[in-house]
Amino acid sequence: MPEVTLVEAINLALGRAMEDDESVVVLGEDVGVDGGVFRATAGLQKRFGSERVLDTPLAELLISGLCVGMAAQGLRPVGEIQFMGFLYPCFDQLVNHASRMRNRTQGRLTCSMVLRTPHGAGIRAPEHHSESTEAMLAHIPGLRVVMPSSPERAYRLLLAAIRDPDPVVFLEPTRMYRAAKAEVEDNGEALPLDHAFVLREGRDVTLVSWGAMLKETIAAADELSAEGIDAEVIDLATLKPYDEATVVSSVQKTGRCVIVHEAARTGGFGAEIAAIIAERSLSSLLAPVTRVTGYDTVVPMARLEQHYIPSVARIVTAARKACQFS
Amino acid sequence: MPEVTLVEAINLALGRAMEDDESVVVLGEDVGVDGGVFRATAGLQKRFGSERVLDTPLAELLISGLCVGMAAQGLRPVGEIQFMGFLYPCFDQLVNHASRMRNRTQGRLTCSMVLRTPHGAGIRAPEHHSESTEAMLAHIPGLRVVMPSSPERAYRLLLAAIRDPDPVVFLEPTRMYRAAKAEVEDNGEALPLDHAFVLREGRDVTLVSWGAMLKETIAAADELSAEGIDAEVIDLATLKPYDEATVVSSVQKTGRCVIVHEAARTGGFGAEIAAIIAERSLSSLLAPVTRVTGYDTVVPMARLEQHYIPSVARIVTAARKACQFS
Amino acid sequence: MASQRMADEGLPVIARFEVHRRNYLKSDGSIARPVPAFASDANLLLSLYRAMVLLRHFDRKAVALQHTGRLGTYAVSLGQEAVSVGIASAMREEDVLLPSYRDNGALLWRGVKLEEILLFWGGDERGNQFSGPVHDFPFCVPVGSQAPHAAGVAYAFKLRREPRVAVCMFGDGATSKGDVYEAMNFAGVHKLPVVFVATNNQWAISVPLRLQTGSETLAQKAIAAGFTGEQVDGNDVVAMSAAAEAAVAAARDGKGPRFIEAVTYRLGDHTTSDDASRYRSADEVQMHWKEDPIGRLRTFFVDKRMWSKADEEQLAADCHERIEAATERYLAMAPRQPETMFDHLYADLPEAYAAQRHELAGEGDA
Amino acid sequence: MASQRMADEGLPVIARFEVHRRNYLKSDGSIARPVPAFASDANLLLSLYRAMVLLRHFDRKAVALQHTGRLGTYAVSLGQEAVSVGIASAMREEDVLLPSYRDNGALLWRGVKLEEILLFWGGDERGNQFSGPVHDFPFCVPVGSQAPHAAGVAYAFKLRREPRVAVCMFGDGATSKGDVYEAMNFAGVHKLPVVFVATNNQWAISVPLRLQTGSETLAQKAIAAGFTGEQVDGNDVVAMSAAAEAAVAAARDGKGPRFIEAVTYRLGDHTTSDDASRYRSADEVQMHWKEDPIGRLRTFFVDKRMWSKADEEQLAADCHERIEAATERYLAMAPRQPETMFDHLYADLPEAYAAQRHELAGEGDA
Ligand SMILES: Cc1ncc(C[n+]2csc(CCOP(=O)(O)OP(=O)(O)O)c2C)c(N)n1
Ligand SMILES: Cc1ncc(C[n+]2csc(CCOP(=O)(O)OP(=O)(O)O)c2C)c(N)n1
Ligand SMILES: [Mg+2]
Ligand SMILES: [Mg+2]
Repeated sequence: MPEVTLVEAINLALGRAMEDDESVVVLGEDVGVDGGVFRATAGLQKRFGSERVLDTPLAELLISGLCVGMAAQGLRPVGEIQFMGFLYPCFDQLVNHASRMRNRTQGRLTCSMVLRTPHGAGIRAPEHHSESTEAMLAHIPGLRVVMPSSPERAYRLLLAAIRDPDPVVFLEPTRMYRAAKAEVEDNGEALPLDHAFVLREGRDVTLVSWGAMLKETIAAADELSAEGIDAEVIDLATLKPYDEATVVSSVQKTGRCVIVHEAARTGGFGAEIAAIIAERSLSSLLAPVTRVTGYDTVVPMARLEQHYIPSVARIVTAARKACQFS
Repeated sequence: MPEVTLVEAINLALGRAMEDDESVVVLGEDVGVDGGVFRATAGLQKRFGSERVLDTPLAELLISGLCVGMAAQGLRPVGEIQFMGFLYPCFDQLVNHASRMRNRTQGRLTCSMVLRTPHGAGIRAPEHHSESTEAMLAHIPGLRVVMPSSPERAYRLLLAAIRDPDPVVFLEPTRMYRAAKAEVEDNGEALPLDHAFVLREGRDVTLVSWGAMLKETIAAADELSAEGIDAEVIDLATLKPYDEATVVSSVQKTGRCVIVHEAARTGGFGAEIAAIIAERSLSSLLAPVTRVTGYDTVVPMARLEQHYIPSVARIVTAARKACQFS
Repeated sequence: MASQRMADEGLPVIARFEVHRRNYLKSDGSIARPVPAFASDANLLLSLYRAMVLLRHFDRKAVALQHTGRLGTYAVSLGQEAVSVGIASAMREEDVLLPSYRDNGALLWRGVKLEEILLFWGGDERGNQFSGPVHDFPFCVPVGSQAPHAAGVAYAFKLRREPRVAVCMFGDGATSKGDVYEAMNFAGVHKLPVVFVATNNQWAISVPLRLQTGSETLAQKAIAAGFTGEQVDGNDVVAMSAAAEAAVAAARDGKGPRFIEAVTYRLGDHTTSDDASRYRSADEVQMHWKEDPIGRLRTFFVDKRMWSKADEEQLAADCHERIEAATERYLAMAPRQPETMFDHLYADLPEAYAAQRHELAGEGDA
Repeated sequence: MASQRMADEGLPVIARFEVHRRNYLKSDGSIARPVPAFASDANLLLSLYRAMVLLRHFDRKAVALQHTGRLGTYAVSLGQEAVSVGIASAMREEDVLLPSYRDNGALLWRGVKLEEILLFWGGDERGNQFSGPVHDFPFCVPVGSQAPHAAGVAYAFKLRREPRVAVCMFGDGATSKGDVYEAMNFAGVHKLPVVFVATNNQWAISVPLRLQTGSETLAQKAIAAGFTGEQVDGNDVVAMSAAAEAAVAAARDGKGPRFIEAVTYRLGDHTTSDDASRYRSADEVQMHWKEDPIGRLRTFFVDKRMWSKADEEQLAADCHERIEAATERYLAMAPRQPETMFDHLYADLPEAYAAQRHELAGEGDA
């Protein structure tokens, strides 16, 4: 079994889904001949034709709205938005239509669609290419929000997203597209869409993160372990709905929690995790719940972006502080 | 001094701002001859002419984008979006441009603009007219998000918003437009844009809310007081940036906190408040921080909307529970 | 007539476009030009007439219900009945309608029940779970946002080689929205089987057409998307039906999308929440009553001795009866249980929200 | 030539439109039709030429910097130099430019320094704090989203009775975006002093024009907004400059907006992150080299004996020197201090974020 990168795993999942189910359609800018600006759709148009793998005009609102219409007709569209910074024109369709078509029509029309987009900074891309505003999406009832952090989870969660009968925004960790590499068996098996993954068990402190930040979070756990601090690492993976139980029971065990995300702190999804802990595990808490996050400012362009993204050192410091708290 | 409704207070503030500063321009659908679907701009076109009070084509993205362009030219546009459900097409302009024009150009171009929109359910309006997605906005760096809950604060915070050199989304509590009535002196005095208001002092539990939910929250405080529970009520009023200090010091005093908002719970702005408490006041907490919120579902249409909006009873129950916690 | 611009400097012309206008039945009930074949089918004309009259009676009832607190905000079709009825009359059951909030006439024609429409405007989602064609879309409230759906639906038809057509209806105001343009542009690229219908009733709430767009017609907006736009007398149900027939047939034949501008006038308030006297004169409205689509067709029938006063009274009585019966069924319908607001959120309610549903059901306490 | 559609059934025509095409200098350097007056000013033509050549040299350097890790993603203008240079040449200092990421040529003409452009593409916001006209907008990356800004800027001009013009530039891909349409439609309503320029280089990354729109020209998209669109040979800098002159003058005179479609071809990759050979043939590109805007103007000069080999060498040397000096200044510029990422977030940094700035400065620990 050869190793694949995360973006290759995405490609495998798309190919598998299209093979299995001819109602799956891939659409977006440059997804056809070009195979996508990150090559996530490479080869698909050749395999499945230009009707099922179609290059749309340059219009993100359109892409999301087409998905809603196609889905109402029983297709399973998978739209690609080139960068998360170009997802905002889709918000009207996501909030007002995709997420509530089933509810509005009491189940008569449904909306099985996926909108995929790269998430996060760190690849020295131009302005507006470094967004991580998953919290805005995770607040929308009726939507699912998913973010893998390994080739394996990318493959299996994307398959689950495509097969899910409801709309899913699938956020792909840009920094990991080529950096993460692992064996993935292309066997069509999916993972559940509302389970968090405990990537590493530990007794002293719970580190909760998602997407590309797992890399720094795991590295921090390694450093902490060298200091004798035993960190549990949770990949939340699905943000909407999210797996409260896994987070809460981990914190009940460790008594300490550090939440790590790349997005700006205020109103980030880390707040939700902290809130659920404050609500459900207060009496287990041995230290304040802290958030190690991007700053509350616009993500800077390439020259400063590394200062914006939470570092291993910031995570380690926060976890250490939590363990020393009294 | 006559009593005015909240929407009349908005109207007074707009008139005052336009009188004081001829760079203030009001734009939106039906803001002209019609005076706005809620009458917030009534009489303004007559007073200031159709160039300064202009009816735009039916295009919300356009309204927000025009504001950005006008502001870069030194005007102070005040755009009206008829209902919050129609604000989503503005997200691209808000996130990618309005909130970062100053930052992108290192201060060369700036964006002093206000986007006003009615917020919340409860007036038996049609589908898509009952949104309360302030949390999505409060996550955007560079933006200000403001929500008054009385005619006085509506007047003074709107004046502040218009005079502020940066972009402000001004959310107006629809249910209170005509229901709230009070004396307001039209003296042009503004309130600060990052202060929470302690509407009622108390020792036992802190109730934090904003916008129209203050009505139920205050009523709950009244009921609690009859039971001998002394609730402190905070109107957050500005969500971005928000006044951490007032919230935190209140909770440090009371040891208990219930957050009340109309928006869906998951990822709502209540999570941010709970998170800051879990981070900064853990040791003062005598009970879990709880959130009384709208449910994590699509706001239902008129027949069920009252079941969606948090009731006085739900708030009372939560506060009582917090006080009984041990 | 729009002038041709930029003919200066003798630069060569590389593209030319024309916009046509279609009308048959003049406002006085006389005939402007040879009517299309279908119009010689008296039964069809009568059924169009009956549908328009039913709609007008129904609107009146709905407004009365709203005024007495038994219905929410409601948008009447007064003066515009020929548009939605004419369009729907050209569609097949298997076609898909994507209507705006003012297109009741089209829904009724396609089999949605009166009480279902009341239920929707009464604030109950079950109104969208209607007895019309199962793939038809619910009323769209965010103006113009259903246009991309129409393109998506039409794309599905084309992909599956199904001879079906999507019909998307919206107002003059909607033609200012970027989503409508984006959808039309995409439809133009793929020659999709979709018909876009703009009901140009001259007003978007208080905003008159001249503040909505600088274009001489709405029909010409299709030129930007590379297909044909036609202007139609929207108060002439024969013209509306004929234009829709032509457009739907072309779309079904693989000839690509069409755009129809139906020129009409909103004789009533925008909705029951509106007071149109704030922004337009009674005279203006009065003048447009002369164009009334129902009156002119009645005159035509009467002139042809196809229709009597007794027929008219009978029709009114029938409408009344149907509407009253439907209203009773509507009013008798108990609201849903509060916790059902979770029942169609996802196909299966995630565990995370089950507790909230439970709380709402009053059975527990989340 | 676009055919006139829907002439069936003898329905009357209510509006007619034409699209013209402008060109003067053919690809072989000969003259197609009488050139406009300004083109007899040899110095002006030479300065246009110099600007195009500088841009081409600069692009080459920027790509080299990118390849060696000293610059971020960069978009060259290869083959399109006449568009941005020609447009800018018709603007006044007090006009406002709203450019796309590929309009370096216009910024340079307007006084932005080479090192400022490098700074921006090198990933430093200070590149947008440039020495060009103070009200000019920075490069717009989210395609088409600056079009509403252009309308807002032009509205401010009109409101204040200032004789200034906003010029908004974008690509063929951008013409599919709803924001561009919405902005054009608004400009049409108020006859705003704004010129929209679509650089039609046939490709939006890998998406060819035929998948972008079904319309025969981009120029005709202005018809939907009620104003004039003109197609221009975008490889003819004389035509570009003349078209821009005409449009800017009309806008300044209160005659309302204009739309210019500049037909050209992207000879290079989309950006340094792209590999165009994945989606188009070398033959196609080769064929378009014949249209090269720089080559044809040089031929014209040479034919008129206005330009020698020595002149060309001198120009190349000058460009080289300017570019090398600018590069050195760029490379010598230290990055900003990390905490400055908070300095232009708000006019005054709210207390809530001061602690974060402090943490970032390494002075404290938020
Ligand atoms: C996107 C959006 N913005 C604003 C509104 C509020 N609104 C409802 S109807 C309307 C006017 C619509 O005018 P038009 O498209 O001409 O349709 P008509 O009502 O005349 O049938 C407005 C502004 C809305 N429903 N959707
Ligand atoms: C809204 C948006 N979507 C996607 C992108 C990614 N992207 C950058 S350039 C480009 C193609 C633009 O094509 P065109 O408008 O023709 O301009 P050109 O690059 O040819 O000059 C795309 C899709 C973007 N920058 N903005
Ligand atoms: Mg209308
Ligand atoms: Mg292009």
